[in-house]
Amino acid sequence: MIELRQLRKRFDHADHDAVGPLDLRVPPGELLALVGTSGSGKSTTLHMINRLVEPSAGSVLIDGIDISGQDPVALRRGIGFVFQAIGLFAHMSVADNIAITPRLLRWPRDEVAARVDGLLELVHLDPAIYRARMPHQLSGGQRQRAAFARALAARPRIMLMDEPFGALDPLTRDELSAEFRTIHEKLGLTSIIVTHDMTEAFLLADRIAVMRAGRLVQIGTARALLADPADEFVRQMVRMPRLRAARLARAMGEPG
Amino acid sequence: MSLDPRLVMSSVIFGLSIGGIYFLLAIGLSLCFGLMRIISLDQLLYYSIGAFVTYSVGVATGQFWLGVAAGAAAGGLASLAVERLIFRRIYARDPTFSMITSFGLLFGGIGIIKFVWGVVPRPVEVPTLAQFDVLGTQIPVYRLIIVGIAVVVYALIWAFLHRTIVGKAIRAAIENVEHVEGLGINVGRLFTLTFVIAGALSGLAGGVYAPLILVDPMMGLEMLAFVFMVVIIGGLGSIKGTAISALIIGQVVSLGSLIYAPAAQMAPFVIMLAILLIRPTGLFGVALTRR
Amino acid sequence: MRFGPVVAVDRVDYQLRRHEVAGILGSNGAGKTTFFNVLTGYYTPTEGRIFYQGRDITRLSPPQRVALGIARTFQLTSTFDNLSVLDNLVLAFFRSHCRPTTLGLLFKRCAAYRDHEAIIAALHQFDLHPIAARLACHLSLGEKRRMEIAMAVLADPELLLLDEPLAGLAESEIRGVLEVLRRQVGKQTILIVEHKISHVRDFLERLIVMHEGRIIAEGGYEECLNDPQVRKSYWQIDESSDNAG
Amino acid sequence: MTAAKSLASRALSWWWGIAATLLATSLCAVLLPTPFMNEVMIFAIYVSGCNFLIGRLGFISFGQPAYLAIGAYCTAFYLFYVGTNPLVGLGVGVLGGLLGAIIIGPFFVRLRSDYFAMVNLALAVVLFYVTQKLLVSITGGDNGLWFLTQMQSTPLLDLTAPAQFLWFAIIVATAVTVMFKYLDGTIFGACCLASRLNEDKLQFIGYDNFKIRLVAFIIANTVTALAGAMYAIYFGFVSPEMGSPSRAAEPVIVTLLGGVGTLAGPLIGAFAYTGMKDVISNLIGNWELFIGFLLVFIMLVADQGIWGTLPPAARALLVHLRRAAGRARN
Repeated sequence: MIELRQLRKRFDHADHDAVGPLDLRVPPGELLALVGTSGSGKSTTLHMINRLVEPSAGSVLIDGIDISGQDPVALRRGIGFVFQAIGLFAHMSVADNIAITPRLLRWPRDEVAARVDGLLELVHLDPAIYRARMPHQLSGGQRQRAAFARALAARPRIMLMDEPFGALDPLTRDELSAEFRTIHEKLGLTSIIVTHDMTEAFLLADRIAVMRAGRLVQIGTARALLADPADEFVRQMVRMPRLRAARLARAMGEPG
Repeated sequence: MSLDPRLVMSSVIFGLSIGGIYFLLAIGLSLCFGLMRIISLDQLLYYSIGAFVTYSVGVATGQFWLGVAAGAAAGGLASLAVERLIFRRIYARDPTFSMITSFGLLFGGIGIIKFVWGVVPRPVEVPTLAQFDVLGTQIPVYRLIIVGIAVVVYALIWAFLHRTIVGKAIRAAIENVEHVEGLGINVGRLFTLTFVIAGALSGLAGGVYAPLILVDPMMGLEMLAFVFMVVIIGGLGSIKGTAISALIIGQVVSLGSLIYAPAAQMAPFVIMLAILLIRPTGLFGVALTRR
Repeated sequence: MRFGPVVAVDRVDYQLRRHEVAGILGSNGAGKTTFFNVLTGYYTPTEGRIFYQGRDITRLSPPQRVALGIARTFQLTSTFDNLSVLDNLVLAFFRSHCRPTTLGLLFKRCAAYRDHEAIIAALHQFDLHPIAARLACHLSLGEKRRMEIAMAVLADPELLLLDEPLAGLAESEIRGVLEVLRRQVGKQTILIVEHKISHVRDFLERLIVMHEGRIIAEGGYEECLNDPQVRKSYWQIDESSDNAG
Repeated sequence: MTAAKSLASRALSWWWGIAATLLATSLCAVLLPTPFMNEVMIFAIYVSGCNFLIGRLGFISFGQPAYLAIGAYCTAFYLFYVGTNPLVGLGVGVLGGLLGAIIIGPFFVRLRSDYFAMVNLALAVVLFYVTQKLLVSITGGDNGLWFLTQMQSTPLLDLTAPAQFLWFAIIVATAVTVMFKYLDGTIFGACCLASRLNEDKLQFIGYDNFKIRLVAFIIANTVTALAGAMYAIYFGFVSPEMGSPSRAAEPVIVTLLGGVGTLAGPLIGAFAYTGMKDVISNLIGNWELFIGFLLVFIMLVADQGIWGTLPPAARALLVHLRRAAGRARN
């Protein structure tokens, strides 16, 4: 479970808070989408959960324990993080990329190898083919799959993802997000995904938290947001999925 | 002017050895920049410390190589202290920021050295005066030992970065430190390790070079421009580039002083300008993105 | 204009008509941004030539191309963060209208241009007047995009290149930017790279679809999107198995 | 308030600032020892070039002693070998600095800022060797060139008399400050700031980044050479020590001490630094120790400089006073 309490962040030389005060609870097993326009503080919020950014005030609790007292390195090991720019290390093979944390933690070699293969299978990359590939030999979608595998390497219970599908074309994007949903359920993860695409959030997440100017505007299921948007901003945000859904419904209604 | 081939031969060896020293010093500077984005001028302080410790231990025990080992260790220790106390606080800032800080450290360090050892230059005895004969030229064995040490260090550094997982992690962090951090890898430890390695190599360079020069507090400053030129010509962050350019500058300095002694100081600078004109980031320097 | 083959952009031959608005569509790595970068002089093409108004501009530097009337915006917004919105515009305006030498810049004061009517007009046209005095680093992404477009337009270009002007914007911000873009239609030749191509379909006269560095289709909007090759490579829809309609 | 009026009042407000500083400086000139004030004023000119490079262009140079030496030696060559008029010597020094910057600039300004810093330091070291070892027949090597007694006195302000030299230095320093203030307001000034922040964009709105940096570099280092020429005239003596790389950090330290990019920074920094140096060197001889750790301290604790770390209240007061002055005039 992830819990944010009165979390705030103000960057140096800024005249207002980038985030907060923010209160948020993500129960175990939930996949939460953090949606907002650029600059709404959603990435910063995500980075505060694994202490890549230190909050100015307030606290983050994971399974009821305040993370500010924890060793950031140990904390991050328990949290998978997928970056916006995919960020596989270019000079390392896919296997090395995935294995880097387990090997630095001195897991036995055969265990690491088995882990790599298992993860590659999980993300639908054939280990025999992809283990030795270098990142530049992969397509965008395959790279993102490898990045998922890498984030999962140290057996995290929590996954944080910052616009993971942002750089992909629409088709790959849909395919991957559906697969991530499956992985999320299979491994019983608690996940937060940051996106600016409301449609993606609707398709993927259990609940959606809408952020604006560092604050939480509304949080709820897709249905709740559609039925009862808290304000004009949320109404605007859900307009696109609504239009798309309507268009799709019309298309489905017609004989194929 | 006709050049005596024997003079040329010994000059080439001289160039190789001085290139070796440049390499030992520049490699630390280059690695620190690649990984932490700091310009660590204080490496030249560890170089001086290495030389002075070599002198002191050598005088106390009569064991030169023990002195060199102690010098390298002292360089490593000093850099460890500096990293923990000072650099840790400024990694997030602009590279030029670290340059100013490290310049301050270099200067403060020189002050400390003056305080401890005084300003009188100290001689260190060459451990072996043996010479050996190559095509009629007498080559001091000690010069060859220096070249050997540089080659071994290059091989070790290469193997460390390409064959061990910690080295691979360092290279990964050179690529993108935030991603490595996000994976739950202790980046701070990688930084410390790299910095200490750099400091120890600088100390080693000072110790090894000490018998060939007079050890005095300003020796680091005298070396500074050459190390800079090596790093710049090779390209910051590139090990291969640093090695190659150390080789070039070594030869330029030694062969240059054979032809016209005063110009030997100028020649590397002119070469650096020429190379920068063609490649503003040096021979192997990558266009590093800011972060 | 003609473009020759480059590494990422392979054998592109294309001519744009005057005052036409064209969109470029393509999946990631299709070479759209590279294409832009070659056009504006960020990269020089490995082979081939670029002609602009009958003149070979292949070897010209970016500033020289700007002087000829080619302006661009960036995918990731690119502003002078420590200058005010107004001064950002002044810089863009001054270069193209006063054509000074570098030394000439020493003798012109910013303040003399801050209330120039063209700049005031641009502030209003792009809805930037309420934030004219604000430093660019304090703008939201949507405001920055509008300012960037304003800067490009103030350079009074013949050819305006917009690199993903809508990327990263929320629906509400998109409308503001679109509004601004619409006002430019017909005034100059505009080339837009955009993922969300449907947003700009209203004012597109032509669509160019790129795939792996080549143009695989061009023509009207519908015509292009229904092109079998486009459907296959971009939407990855294979006609033979596509029966959903 | 009309635009013209607001412009005038803005212009007035910084004119007032300069006038006030001038007054304060003059007061100091009367109260404090002349040699000290002379050094402070020349130092302030020296630092203002560096301040412009760092504050406007974002380029830190550890090679300022090189440009200082160019100016100093050009003046010295004139006064030692050719003529006797210090004013002409000053002109020769500035011209030499200008030429030097024009020759060196194109190589350097293409570089990334970190390379720039290093290359400049290398230049300083090389030039030090040149003056000390290579051109001994002309520069006199470590002995330097003495020409104090060869200089003829000049009308109005006699530059050979330290007390009158001080007034000359104050005038020059004021002129330099006014020039930099003027540059800030020009399109060129905005371009410099812009190129520091976003060089690509500057290219794509049509400015030639290289030329802008080159001009800025030339301006900054001609000013540095001017300071060198003034040192030469004031001391009547030059030696390689003046361009010693061991003093490479001084202008950077003082810029930071005074507050980067602020107009009054160089003067305040020069005051503070020269004062501290005088006091410290009387207490302990080991000035490297002091300089070094001062620098580290500034970097870790007060990188905004004296001006930047002044309590915000004091600055707010200043702004308030200026506004009141502005209102009073309208």
